[in-house]
Amino acid sequence: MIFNLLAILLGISTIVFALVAIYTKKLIFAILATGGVSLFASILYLLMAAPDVALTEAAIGSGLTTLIFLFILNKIKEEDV
Amino acid sequence: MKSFKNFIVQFFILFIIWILINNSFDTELLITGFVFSIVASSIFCFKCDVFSDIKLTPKALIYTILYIFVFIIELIKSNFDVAYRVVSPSLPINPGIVAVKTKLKSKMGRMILTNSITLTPGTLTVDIIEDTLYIHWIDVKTVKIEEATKDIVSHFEKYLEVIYG
Amino acid sequence: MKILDITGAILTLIGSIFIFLGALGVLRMPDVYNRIQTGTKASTLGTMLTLTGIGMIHPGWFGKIAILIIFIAITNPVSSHVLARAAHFINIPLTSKTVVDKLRESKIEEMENALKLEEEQKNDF
Amino acid sequence: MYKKLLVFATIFILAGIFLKLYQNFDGSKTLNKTASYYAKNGASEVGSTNIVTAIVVTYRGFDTLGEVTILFVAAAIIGFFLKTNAKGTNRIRNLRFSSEIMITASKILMPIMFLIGAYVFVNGHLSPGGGFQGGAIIASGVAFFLLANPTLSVNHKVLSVLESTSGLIFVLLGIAGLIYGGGFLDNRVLPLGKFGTLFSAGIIPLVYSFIGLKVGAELSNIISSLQQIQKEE
Repeated sequence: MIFNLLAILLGISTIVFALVAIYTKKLIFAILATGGVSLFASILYLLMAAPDVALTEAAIGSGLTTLIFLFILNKIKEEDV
Repeated sequence: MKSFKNFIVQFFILFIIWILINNSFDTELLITGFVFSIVASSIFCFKCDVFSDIKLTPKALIYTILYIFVFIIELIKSNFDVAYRVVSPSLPINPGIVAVKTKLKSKMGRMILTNSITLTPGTLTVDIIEDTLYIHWIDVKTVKIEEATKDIVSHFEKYLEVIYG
Repeated sequence: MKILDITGAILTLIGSIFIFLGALGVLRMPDVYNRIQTGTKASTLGTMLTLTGIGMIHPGWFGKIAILIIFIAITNPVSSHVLARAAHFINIPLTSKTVVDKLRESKIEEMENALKLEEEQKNDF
Repeated sequence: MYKKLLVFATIFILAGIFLKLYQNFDGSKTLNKTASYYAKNGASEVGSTNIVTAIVVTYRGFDTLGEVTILFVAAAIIGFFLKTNAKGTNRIRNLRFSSEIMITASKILMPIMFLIGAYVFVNGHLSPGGGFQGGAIIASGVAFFLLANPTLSVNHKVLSVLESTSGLIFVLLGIAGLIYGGGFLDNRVLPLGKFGTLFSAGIIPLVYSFIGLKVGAELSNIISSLQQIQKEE
């Protein structure tokens, strides 16, 4: 019961973060929201007994990808001005 | 000589971390940990200067343990302070950024000092320029440098001075 | 065995309460610097207590939890220091309750000194 | 107006399909043929405690080789494009110096992060983790270093030598499996060892270590070329 509730809660927050990432006007919020999607998805993977995938998602999806996006955002901003 | 001391300290830190993270004393683990620690410390600590100021005397060890206790007490105090400020309805804050001086010279000591200041009641290190620390104080009691130094820095500094010089 | 479990559960609960208070502080405080203050302190002690509680329930994980606690004790204050520094660098304003801002005063002084130096050099030529 | 209607219609149709799927879903109670083979024979044939690793490195080792190649190609393309763009402009940005505390902390934490990355890829056959995860942790260590020291740069030559050597050794280990074992990337080149210890499961720890080094070098290469173009502009 608690397990199901937790999974549903995590799923809803993943969807909310994904919607934020799509509809927000500021790019930096979109990038952070993408990181949040990965983070919640990795917890969901962990709950569903796939720790290997969860580790990959947490390290690459929510760590490195966010960082690389931020690097690129910084570069784009510099060129715009 | 100094780089050798750096290397040894780094090696022991990494080796202890390896044992802790593996949580066992098998010979295979010890061998691989030995190899990894030597490789990592020779890559990173070939020219580094982080651990050269650390003092390896019994007095420094005692002061380290004392310092950890003082730090934990301050951390718990700071959390109750935060809880009080957050929960009380009138939000009792009186913030400001003040300047204080530090006597510490070694980089490691300064890092630990600023970290401790950030984690103690109502203070946050905003910037460090040479030996002046700029501290955001949630409840400013004084703006004079000497008094603020006495209030914020000195009770950590007297331990760190013995450990790192 | 039983006592360890109960102690661990209580520690975890206290840790979560501290983290909740930190979140409340982030909501209630008026400006960036005060928010960073409450956030850092509460989350550091809260995470440490939670981890210690888990370590008491599973004694085999002691080593990993010790490393995590040390890691958090180093990284959390450093990251909040860097955030506050960056916020001051791009001139995010302090709240109106603020009494004093020595860092800005020192920066203005530095700038004035640089301007003076420039003018003196101009006069020399 | 029509566009909005179309969007709503699509969403409703999709929702109907998913509802139907959800109603018919009853999680599979038994493993299918391949999965049950892996679950039954994996431990005795490969000797790896973590069955996922056994599948990734040994049973489906060729796919892993392909994945590593894809990552390599991505890193190469990013490096290529960024290098050609960087030549035209030579405006120097004044990078802000990071604080002294951050630099000291990066010096202390970098070796620890590398050690943890090494722990993750060496223990790939015993606990969750493996080469890709360990490589990502190492690359985030490099990113941390570059954040602390924006004026420095990582030596690309060392990285590319490390990357290509570990890729080569990965393929050579696979060929050794072809000669001494039962096929490409067969792990019985080395003795299987005692089940559940560090030196077990044949060449899996070795292969995963080299995959970890390769992935770490590739990702660090991507990050440092992005950092470099920031600096050069």
